[in-house]
Amino acid sequence: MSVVLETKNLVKRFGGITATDNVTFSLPSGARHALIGPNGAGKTTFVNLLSGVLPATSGKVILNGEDITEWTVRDRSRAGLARTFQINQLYPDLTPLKSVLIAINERENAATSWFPRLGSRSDLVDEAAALLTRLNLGERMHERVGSMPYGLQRLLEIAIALASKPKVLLLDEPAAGVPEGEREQILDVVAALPDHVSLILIEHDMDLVFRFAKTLSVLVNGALFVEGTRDEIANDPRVRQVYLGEEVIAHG
Amino acid sequence: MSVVDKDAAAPAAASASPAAPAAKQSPSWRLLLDAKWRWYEFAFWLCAAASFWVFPRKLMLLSEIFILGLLALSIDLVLGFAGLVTLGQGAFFGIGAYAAGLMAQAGMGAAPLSDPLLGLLVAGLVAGLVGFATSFLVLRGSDLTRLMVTLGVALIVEELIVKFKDITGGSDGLQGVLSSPVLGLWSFDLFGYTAFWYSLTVTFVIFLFCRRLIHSNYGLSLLAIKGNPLRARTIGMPVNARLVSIYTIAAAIAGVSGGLLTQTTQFASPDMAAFHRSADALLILIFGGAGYLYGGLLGAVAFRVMQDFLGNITPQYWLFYVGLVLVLLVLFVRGGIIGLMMAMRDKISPRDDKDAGGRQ
Amino acid sequence: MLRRDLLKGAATAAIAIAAGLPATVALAQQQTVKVGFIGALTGPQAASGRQMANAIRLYQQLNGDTVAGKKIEVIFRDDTGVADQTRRIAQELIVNEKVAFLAGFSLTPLALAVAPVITQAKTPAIIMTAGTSVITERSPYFARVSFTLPQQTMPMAEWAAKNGIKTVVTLVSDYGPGLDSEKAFFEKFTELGGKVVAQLKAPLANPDFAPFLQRAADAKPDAIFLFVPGPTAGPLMRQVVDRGLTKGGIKIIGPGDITEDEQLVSMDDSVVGTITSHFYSVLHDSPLNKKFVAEYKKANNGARPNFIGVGGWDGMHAIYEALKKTNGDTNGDKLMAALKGLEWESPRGKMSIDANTRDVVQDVYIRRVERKDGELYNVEFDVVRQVKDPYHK
Amino acid sequence: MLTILFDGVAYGMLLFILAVGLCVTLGLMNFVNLAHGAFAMAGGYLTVIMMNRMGISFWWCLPAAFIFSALLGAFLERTLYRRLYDKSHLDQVLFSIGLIFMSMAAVDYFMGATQQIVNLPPYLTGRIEIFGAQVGVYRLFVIAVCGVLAIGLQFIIARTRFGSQLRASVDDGRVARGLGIDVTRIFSLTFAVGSGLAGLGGALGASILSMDPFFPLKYMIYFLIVIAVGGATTITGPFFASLLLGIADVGGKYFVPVIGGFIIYTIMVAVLIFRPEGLFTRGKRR
Repeated sequence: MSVVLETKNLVKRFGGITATDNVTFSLPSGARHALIGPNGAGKTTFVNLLSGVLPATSGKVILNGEDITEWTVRDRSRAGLARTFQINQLYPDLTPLKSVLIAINERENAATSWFPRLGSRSDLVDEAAALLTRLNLGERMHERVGSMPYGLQRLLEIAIALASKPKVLLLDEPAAGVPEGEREQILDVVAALPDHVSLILIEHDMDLVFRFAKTLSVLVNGALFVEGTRDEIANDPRVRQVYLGEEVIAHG
Repeated sequence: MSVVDKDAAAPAAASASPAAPAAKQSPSWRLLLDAKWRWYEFAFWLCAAASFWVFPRKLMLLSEIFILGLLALSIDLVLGFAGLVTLGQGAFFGIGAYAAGLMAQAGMGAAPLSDPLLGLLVAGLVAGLVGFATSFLVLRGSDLTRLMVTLGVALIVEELIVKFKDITGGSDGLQGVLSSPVLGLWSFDLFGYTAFWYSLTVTFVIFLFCRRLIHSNYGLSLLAIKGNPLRARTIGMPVNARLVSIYTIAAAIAGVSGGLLTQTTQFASPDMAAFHRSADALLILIFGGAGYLYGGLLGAVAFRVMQDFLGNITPQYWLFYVGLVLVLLVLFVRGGIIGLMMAMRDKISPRDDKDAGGRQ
Repeated sequence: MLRRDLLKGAATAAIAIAAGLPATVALAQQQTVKVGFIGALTGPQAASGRQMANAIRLYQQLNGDTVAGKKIEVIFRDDTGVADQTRRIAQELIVNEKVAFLAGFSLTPLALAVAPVITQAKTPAIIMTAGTSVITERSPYFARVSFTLPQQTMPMAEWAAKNGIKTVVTLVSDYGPGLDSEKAFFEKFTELGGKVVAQLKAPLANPDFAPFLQRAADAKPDAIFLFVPGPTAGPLMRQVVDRGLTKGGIKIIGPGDITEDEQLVSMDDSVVGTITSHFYSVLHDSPLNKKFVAEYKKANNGARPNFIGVGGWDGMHAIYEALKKTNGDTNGDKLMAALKGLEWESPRGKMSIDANTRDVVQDVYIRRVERKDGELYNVEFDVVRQVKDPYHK
Repeated sequence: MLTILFDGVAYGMLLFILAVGLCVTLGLMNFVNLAHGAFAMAGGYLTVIMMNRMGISFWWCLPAAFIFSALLGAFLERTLYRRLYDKSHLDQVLFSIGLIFMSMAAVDYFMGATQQIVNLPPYLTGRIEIFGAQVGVYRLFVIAVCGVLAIGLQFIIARTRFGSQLRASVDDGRVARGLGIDVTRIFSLTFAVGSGLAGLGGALGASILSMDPFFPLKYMIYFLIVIAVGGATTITGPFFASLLLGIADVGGKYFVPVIGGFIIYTIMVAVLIFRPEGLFTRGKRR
């Protein structure tokens, strides 16, 4: 299996705090990888470094063999790196159809066309509609996003990320805060993601993690604590200790 | 805009545009509906044209309203659709005013140099260039930062106009700005006939352009930036480039409106770039309702008519009542005049989706 | 008896009808002549617009509103001091109201903005305030009753040169009238052997004059020549005094705008001794002025009129006189012909409108600020008779 | 030379005294109160009336201006402003501009459009010599007042219980309420203090700038420049920004008068290009 995404000695400091501590990590293509760790372990910071929302203090991020450390969020996205956010980042005043179409337009370089009316590229619109239908949002694609139930908004968050046809998808707590009844829907969507998309999932919910991920990394205090397969991690006493809130054991 | 979505949701929605290959009820068809002309839009422009016969004594005021509305429309493009606040649109207005004025002056009132349409083109180009050059200043910072940076640019432009006396006439303004007849046929007359039709036509044409712009994929991407710039970036949108482009377009439009004012009033003065010009235009836009394209025009109509009406009753204290109206409007209405109209419509025929107002 | 009474009654009725008829006919014949006043009634220049408007109302109140059998109606409009508004209002007044005159104009650019309109419409426009020389050259339908800055400034330069002032620093606001004033002073003063050691220009929007005043003080001149627009004059004088310039023996001179009568009331003794040259002081000693000042105060809560108010008064007077001369004819060219060379006694003294330049010719007084009867006044102590604007050809 | 520096400091402090109230309402409460100048005008006109018409001592005018404007602010906060805290900034702009218009027309109606000049008591006028520089007594007085105010306010915000409650209320009103803080009262009080400071600024500035009905708009740009350059989250930020702007403006006009008019705007634009949140910010704003 080839590696799609890797980091080398990645460091992020905020003032005196080291949020990401010398992380060297690689993601094979087609991976179903979960990133876990206690609160404040630096999971979201790590994803922000990968997606370029935050600049790294030092170290490298490599996508498909290319050093993308200095790239903007936008360029990374166009290179096939998509993400969702822990806190919804949607367009509250638009509809799901438009939200997804925006991403497809960017992917297809159709967003600078200013004269043809919105909807005249019916191929792109149909693609957006199909994607929404696949994610069970088809019925409500003309509603105002801001007035939709939270669970559906989380789904839309994933739909928008998928619209750019990513090679690597970073899901930051996709089910966070979703009420029990709507949770299954999101899990189904995540489970049904196509194989060629490599996935990194950040999650607190161990049920979800173990059901979905084949491999895991545990972050503690910004550093990689342990890596391994689902079973290895599940049986690792150190991980248990971390999750039971015991004194943190320093890495190495 | 979702304002329009609501209409599309109505069962009575009209048939699809024949130009569209999309089947009825398909998602594309629904999107194409956004750009459909509504009856109230026709009504608005018909009223605008009819005002020529209804208020023959107020033609100069009406021309001024169109020009001001155009300026407010240019702010609407950046504020209402891309979410950038600016308090410096007067800079481009002033630059356009002087560009058109200098052109006309150079031609001594004769074509080709003094041709008004050529003057507008130059006004738009020059203002657009300056807009492009200064657009990089508005990409960072908070609303307050943007307000102050754009205001700063406008103040500097005004100072420059005053300083370069040899070209601009300094604080006395630029006189002797005579344009040749529009299209070689209609010269600017004392009654304001030409000024009226000229301003209305130019405003309408530019409005059509803006409307098209907004109802395109490009326009949708602007709404994305306004709605959530972080999200727009993470799906691969070149947000800064998009903002630069719309800021430049808006600057050019402001320049054209400035050029219109110079041509219809036959002079230019530094206060065309002054703070109050930018502030008035922004005020008028918020007053009318930002993010609907019509807010600036409606706001201009309402504001100027109110000012003219009150000013004739109490020339010294009209400002008090204008202030009162603003305060009441903010207290009791969301989204300016258009917000008020939509609230009234919802009251008459309530819809399920109450919050679909397109404003921020 | 009854019959006689009846007859008498009928006769009375007939007389009444006979007397009444011509009256109604006359009423129908008596047209209205409209005068469009455009001034800044709100905004930063509001004070000047109010003075003019007050004086115009006063003039009509004291002199009636009928001239040559026609009723004079003044339409007051506020342009907020913004030139394109002035221009639009002018056009509306001409086209809609068919005004015979425009009048007012608080600032030079506002007056200049209407030049093309009045030329096109052949409507006379009376400038009641704006003071840059060039205005009257921009349209043959301008006539001025206020002043021009060079006209006010040159006598100051002469007086300074004659009274032992050798070196002067000029400090003016950086706009048309300021530069006019600076130029006129420089030319006259150097011609007479004086030396202008520095020419300072402050931006129009400038809350603090400290750096300019300090520069002026550093040059250690015999006098500082100041000119700033009305609303800025008060704060500037305050800062001049605070800086102790007057105590250091430096004289403060300038055109009368800096010790303008209305604001002078609220200044304190520190401005006493300031020498200015100007065409009007409320203290001007003439019966007409005493009456004007008294009536103005009566009508405006005791507020003093100032030179702007006098401009409004005289503008109204010129309009009345011109109409008398044309016998009510409102043809623009005839009215202009009537205005040219018009001479009259104003509260400021004898004045006229130059037949060639249509600009004002008047006495310019040299005054010193003094306290009299508990209030500060500009006391006239010297005069240059019938000064014309030096820059008109 | 020293005199110029002193004048610059004094001008800066004048800017600061005018802007500090806005710093409280905009910076601390995140309310875009452009009508700030109207409260300053209220204080200024009160001083004019008390001193020139009633002959009351200047020393009484200052506290009176503060209290009067604070009461006015408290009243308006209760009746109007409170309803706008959760509205958008643009609505707040529209609303406060409306208030400015009304205040201008009202002052015009009652006081007339003429400039009103405040005549200081003689012992505050004139100049004294310090370190060889001629300094104006009144300017020295303004500097002293500003220094005291800046230190005092910074102390209140950073060190007192009220200050911490205020910061908590602004950062997250819901949580603050949960902690038992009376957010409504805190906001009312803060707004009143902000308005009072504006009034004090008007009273102190009146004798240098003089008062007219156009005051709130005429100086609005200057308040905003100070806040924008200094960053609105602290008191010290605008304080140093005022110093910087004052010294640069006065120095620039003294040494290179030709570009005098540009200096203050250019500084602002330059600062905001490099520090979009202002020179002195307390971390990232939400």
